[in-house]
Amino acid sequence: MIEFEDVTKRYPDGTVAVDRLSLRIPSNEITVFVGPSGCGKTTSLRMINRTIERTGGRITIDGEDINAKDPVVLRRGIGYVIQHAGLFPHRTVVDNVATVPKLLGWDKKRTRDVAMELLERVGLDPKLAQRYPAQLSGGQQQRVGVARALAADPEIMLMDEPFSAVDPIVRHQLQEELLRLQRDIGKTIVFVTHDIDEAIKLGDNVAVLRVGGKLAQFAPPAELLANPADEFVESFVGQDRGYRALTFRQAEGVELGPLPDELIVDEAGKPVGWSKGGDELLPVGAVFHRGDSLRAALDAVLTSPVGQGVCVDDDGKAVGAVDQAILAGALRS
Amino acid sequence: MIEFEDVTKRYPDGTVAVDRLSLRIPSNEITVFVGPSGCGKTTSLRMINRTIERTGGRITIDGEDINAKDPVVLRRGIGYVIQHAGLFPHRTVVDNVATVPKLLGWDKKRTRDVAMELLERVGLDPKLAQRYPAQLSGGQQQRVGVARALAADPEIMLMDEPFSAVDPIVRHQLQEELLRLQRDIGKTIVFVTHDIDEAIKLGDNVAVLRVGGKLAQFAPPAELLANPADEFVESFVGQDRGYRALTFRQAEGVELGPLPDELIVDEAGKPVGWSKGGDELLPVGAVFHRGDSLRAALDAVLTSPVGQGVCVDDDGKAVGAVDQAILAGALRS
Amino acid sequence: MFEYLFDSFNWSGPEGIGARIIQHIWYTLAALGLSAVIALPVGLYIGHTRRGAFLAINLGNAARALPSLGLLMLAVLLTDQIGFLPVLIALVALGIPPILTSTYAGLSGVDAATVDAARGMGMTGREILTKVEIPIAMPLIISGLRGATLQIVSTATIAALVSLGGLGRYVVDGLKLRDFPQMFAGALLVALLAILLDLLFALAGRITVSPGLRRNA
Amino acid sequence: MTWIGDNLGLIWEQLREHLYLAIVPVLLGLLIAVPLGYLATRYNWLANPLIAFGGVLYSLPSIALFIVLPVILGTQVLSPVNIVIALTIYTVSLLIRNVIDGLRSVPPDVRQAAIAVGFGSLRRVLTIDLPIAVPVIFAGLRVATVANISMVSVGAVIGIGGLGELFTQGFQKDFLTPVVVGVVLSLLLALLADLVLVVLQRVLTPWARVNSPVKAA
Amino acid sequence: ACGGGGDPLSGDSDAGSSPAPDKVTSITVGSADFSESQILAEIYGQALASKGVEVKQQSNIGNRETYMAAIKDGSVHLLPEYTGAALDYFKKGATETDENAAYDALKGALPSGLEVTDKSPAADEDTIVVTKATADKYNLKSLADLKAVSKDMVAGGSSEFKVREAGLKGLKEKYGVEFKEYKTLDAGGPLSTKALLDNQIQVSNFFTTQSVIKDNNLVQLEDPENILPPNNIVPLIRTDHKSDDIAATLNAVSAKLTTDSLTELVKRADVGKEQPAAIAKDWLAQNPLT
Ligand SMILES: Nc1ncnc2c1ncn2[C@@H]1O[C@H](COP(=O)(O)OP(=O)(O)OP(=O)(O)O)[C@@H](O)[C@H]1O
Ligand SMILES: Nc1ncnc2c1ncn2[C@@H]1O[C@H](COP(=O)(O)OP(=O)(O)OP(=O)(O)O)[C@@H](O)[C@H]1O
Ligand SMILES: [Mg+2]
Ligand SMILES: [Mg+2]
Repeated sequence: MIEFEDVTKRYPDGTVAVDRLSLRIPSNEITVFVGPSGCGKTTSLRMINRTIERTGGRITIDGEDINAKDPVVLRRGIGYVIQHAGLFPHRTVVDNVATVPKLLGWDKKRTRDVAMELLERVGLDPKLAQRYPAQLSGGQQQRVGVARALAADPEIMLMDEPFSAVDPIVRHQLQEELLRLQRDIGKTIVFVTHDIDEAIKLGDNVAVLRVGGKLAQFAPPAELLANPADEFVESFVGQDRGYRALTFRQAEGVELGPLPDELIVDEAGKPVGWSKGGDELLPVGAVFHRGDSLRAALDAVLTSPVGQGVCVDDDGKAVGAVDQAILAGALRS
Repeated sequence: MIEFEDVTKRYPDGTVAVDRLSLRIPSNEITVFVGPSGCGKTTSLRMINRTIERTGGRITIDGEDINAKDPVVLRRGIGYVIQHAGLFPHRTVVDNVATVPKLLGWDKKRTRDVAMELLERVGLDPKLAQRYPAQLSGGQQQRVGVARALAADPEIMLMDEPFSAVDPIVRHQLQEELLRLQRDIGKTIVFVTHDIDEAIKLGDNVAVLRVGGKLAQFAPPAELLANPADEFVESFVGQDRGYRALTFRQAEGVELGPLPDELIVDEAGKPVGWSKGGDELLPVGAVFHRGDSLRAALDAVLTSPVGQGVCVDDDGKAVGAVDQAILAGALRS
Repeated sequence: MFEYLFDSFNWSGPEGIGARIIQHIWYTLAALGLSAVIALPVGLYIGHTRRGAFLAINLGNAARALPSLGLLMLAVLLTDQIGFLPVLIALVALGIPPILTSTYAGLSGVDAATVDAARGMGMTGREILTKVEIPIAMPLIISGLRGATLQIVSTATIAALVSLGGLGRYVVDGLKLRDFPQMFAGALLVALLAILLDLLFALAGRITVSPGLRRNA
Repeated sequence: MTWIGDNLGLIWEQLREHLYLAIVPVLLGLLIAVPLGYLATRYNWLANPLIAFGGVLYSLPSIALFIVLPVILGTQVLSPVNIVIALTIYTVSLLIRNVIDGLRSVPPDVRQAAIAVGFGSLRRVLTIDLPIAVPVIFAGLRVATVANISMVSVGAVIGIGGLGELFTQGFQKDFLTPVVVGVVLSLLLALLADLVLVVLQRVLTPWARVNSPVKAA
Repeated sequence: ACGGGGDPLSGDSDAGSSPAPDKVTSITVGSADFSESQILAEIYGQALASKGVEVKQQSNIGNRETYMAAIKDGSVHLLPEYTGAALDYFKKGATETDENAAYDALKGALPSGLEVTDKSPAADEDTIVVTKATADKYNLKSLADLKAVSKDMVAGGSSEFKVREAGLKGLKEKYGVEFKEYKTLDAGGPLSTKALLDNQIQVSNFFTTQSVIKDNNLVQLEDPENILPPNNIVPLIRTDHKSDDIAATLNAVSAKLTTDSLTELVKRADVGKEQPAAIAKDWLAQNPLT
């Protein structure tokens, strides 16, 4: 656990970037710092690996004050990923990933093996290992950055807007990969973003900061959407928060109705369309799985031309349908 | 009307960026080109002002082949706005806006008046007129870019990802302003983006391109969300399309239920919270206006702790409520 | 001129072209080496710490304005010596500014994010300098050395004005005697030497600069 | 020190000659380098050969050039024209790189926008590209000016060298004062010229002074 | 007469021939890169100026080979010269040892377009010197004595001394003297003096009017074979600037100059660091031309 106790950062020019911040960052989860530009996210993050030194308060990791440690040693045990990855342009991909193991003096073979394994882990083709960063796309670079930060198997990973420089589609992929990776590795990740959607998607907990470096709310994302602490958080969380909050409610509990007769399925049971009388078929609309969120279920209802959302199993076989009324019941409960 | 007839662009290195594109871009409306990176959006756009020359087919404006015109004359009659605005860094804001009038040799006074008027029109403080682009925020620069493109009062405006470099909040503002502006000026706007949300929000019509420069679908956004032409469009349009499609349906027609007794309002009739019995109040949740879309109404229902979305009038006075059941009826109709 | 160059008589002996070229290279390398020994550490220091940059850069630029001829003569008069020392002083004064400024420029041009990443992963100041900043600044460091070499090679000719050898001997003697072939030959050899050394540096660049830093990698 | 008082007239004369010999080539060099640089950005294949050729020219020893030019051009041996042309050659060879870099420094966005609003190409170069390239061109101009001021002195070896003549004269008489005066004045001259260029650049690029982005008004 | 263009190497190239003018209103006086030449040029110039001629000084041009190119292409019109050295320049291998013979030979050797006016009794001869220590060590009195020891000696001096008849060539031909090495320094300037005194060179070439010789106790070696020519001061002038008035003024100057006074003037410049113009002005004040 990383704990901020009354932490303050006042820059030499007098700017107070972080003001008496107190926060407990649980281990093995993703905690996201989110807030408008200049609210002190980066400053807060970098005080953890002491690339910025706090000017007041205390930061402890598992109870130990980080100031008691040699900063270089501290940093080697903390992974750090930033926008544009900050890759070393003069080193190949594999050498970039191997940076920390080399600093730690691991033997060559082990270093190389770890680096190659990590490349695979973050979804990079091992063929890219000998390339230089300039020869990679933005998304690939970002993956290398993550691999590099993971190389010494640190307990903690700090990530400062790592995905904000790539295009939305790639960003989406990277987010999914981070979640998948985290399921495997279970690190303590502190993630900074100014994108509330990203925060909600990735965070087990989200810390919303306001300008001046004050904590506005610290809560799991569902809670944030349902109960914004104040107007600032509410406006920051933005429109559609009700709809988005459905992301955190499982469709599992929804009672499925029977498959309507109008739904035409193929021999494998997969839905192909809604019969309209005659040969004409209406599109099925979006479908959802049992394990999906209520959001997916609602979207299935909304896209269905007949107001019935089709639920399918893992093979794509239609297993039932919900309509607005059923959903309303589920939502209310 | 701008018409593409079988237009092809093959770059000297053999890349076919646009492949037999046929399209009618209606006058006085916003037409958005959307598609993944490299699908030929920019190329298609720039063939219109001949900053890229097509290699096959024909492009006509109001029936006249653009190749029949002197490109310099053609360009002066077409506004062009790009990412980062492409402002001239060595000229003041007002001089930037006055670029085309100056090229056309208008007299000084008229040029200046037009420029100042345009600055106001795009929502810029006239005080900024004497600043240089580097002294403006990204959003302000983008506004100057729009004003510059409008200066000679062109019939056609080409906009290539104009808002993609600014942060989400400013982008949202700029989009709103563009829509407001377009209500006044009613230009023929061709707008390129890779963000489907932006396309849906701004476009009267949306052309979805796939890589290789082929047209996948050309339709108004509501149609696109409701009936994606194929899997590519469907996946590109993304999740939540059902929910997003509600944007195009007015909440006007929804029959409001009476205000529930549990809703506590202040003396002006504004909702302050839901009574829970005792003194404790639950938050109102999001509210919606009569003129809002069904999306807003649904979100109001979803955020309400009691499942009742509150509708308010322009003064913020609560005028009625809807619940899931009422909405379901409205949606089905 | 070519007659002069191809006359084998002119090539041998202590006053032959061969010997003069070796002298010229010696002056150049000595001056370059000394300039580098002075300018590189200073450039690296201010580039790494960003301290004293203003002063060092402006002094460096001012030093560019020192007239080599005047400096040379001043050095002779002040050291009260003729020979290598005053020439070395003048040439070193010429070599320091380009090396200093481009070393600094190279280091300060390293992307702040890259240095931040290096620090964040636990590199010490020295490791950041040697493993990150210097390799990335290498193209500019080399180009500073190239610039210095070019100037030193060409200016080393004036060493002949104060009695030293080197290819300047041909130029200066040619001037005094109005022996144009000799002078042309001298000038040509200087230019060729400059080009040769430049190519060597280009080669050194190829070897020491990571392919990842080349523009069209 | 009395020497200075006794020779103010002479010093003033040399200073003026020095300034003239150094500045005229800068202006001529600029006039030549700009169109050449423009051609090189227009026909890209020209750029590298031009820069390389400039490098070769720059490596020619200045004394040699000063003496050889009258032979090639048929000018009188003591004509200042020789110095002016030689230094113009150096200036062009230095500036060409900066002009090319400067023109290339125009952001593609800006160039795109200029084409799209309907600038003709000459007009675009004159009113958009060149002004934007001013900072980079001026960087080269400053180096060239300072280098010229230092190099003019070498002309003293053939009797036309402005302040350089103070060097040779002092040197012949084993007399420090004129050499020191010459070095100091030529340094001051260089710094002054540099200052003038800095101020001129500021005047020419009012937009570059304002680097404080003001958040939404 | 402008031009040049031709190969400036050919010593006897034509300087362009236009007839002597009746009246010359302006003239450019040149000088070599040593004090004596500059003082003489100033004396000529100021004398002519006092006669109403507009005078421009182009001082410190360089050595003979350089300033000769300048007078040939018309960059300058008048120069102080030395009979023997000039003769050697225009006519390689001339061996006249008598001062009048040398003067006459020079007149004959001049290319058309260049002339000399009357020579002065003042002379500044080339001299070959060693330090007192060297002279004592090897018992040197004459150039002939050098032959036995020159193999171990380093000589030094101007570039031209190395290739001239009145230099290494003559030493080798007439005395059989060959040095271990020759260092190119300057023509009796500070480099040569320093090098000689530091014993970096043992033999050098100076000029008799230089005060450094006496001040440092340098020993002038005798020249029995007369390889060092007589060197009377003589104005060298372009024909196109030699009006009668000008020639008369120059002749008057030449007549008044003496070796001793010249030595004194040179000392004022080299040791006293006075400017040539000031020295010339004093001399003209003390020696008014009629
Ligand atoms: N070195 C510094 N000196 C002075 N003030 C600074 C310094 N670094 C940051 N600040 C200020 O501290 C505040 C917080 O900065 P910080 O970089 O932590 O913000 P952020 O939340 O990361 O913003 P962004 O989203 O723009 O990255 C800002 O007002 C910033 O201007
Ligand atoms: N000058 C060129 N020469 C060769 N190929 C080019 C050139 N310009 C663009 N292309 C290629 O043509 C295709 C279409 O490019 P275009 O710039 O029109 O795409 P786009 O849809 O605007 O992409 P983005 O969203 O990345 O801006 C791409 O494959 C691109 O690489
Ligand atoms: Mg930040
Ligand atoms: Mg594009």
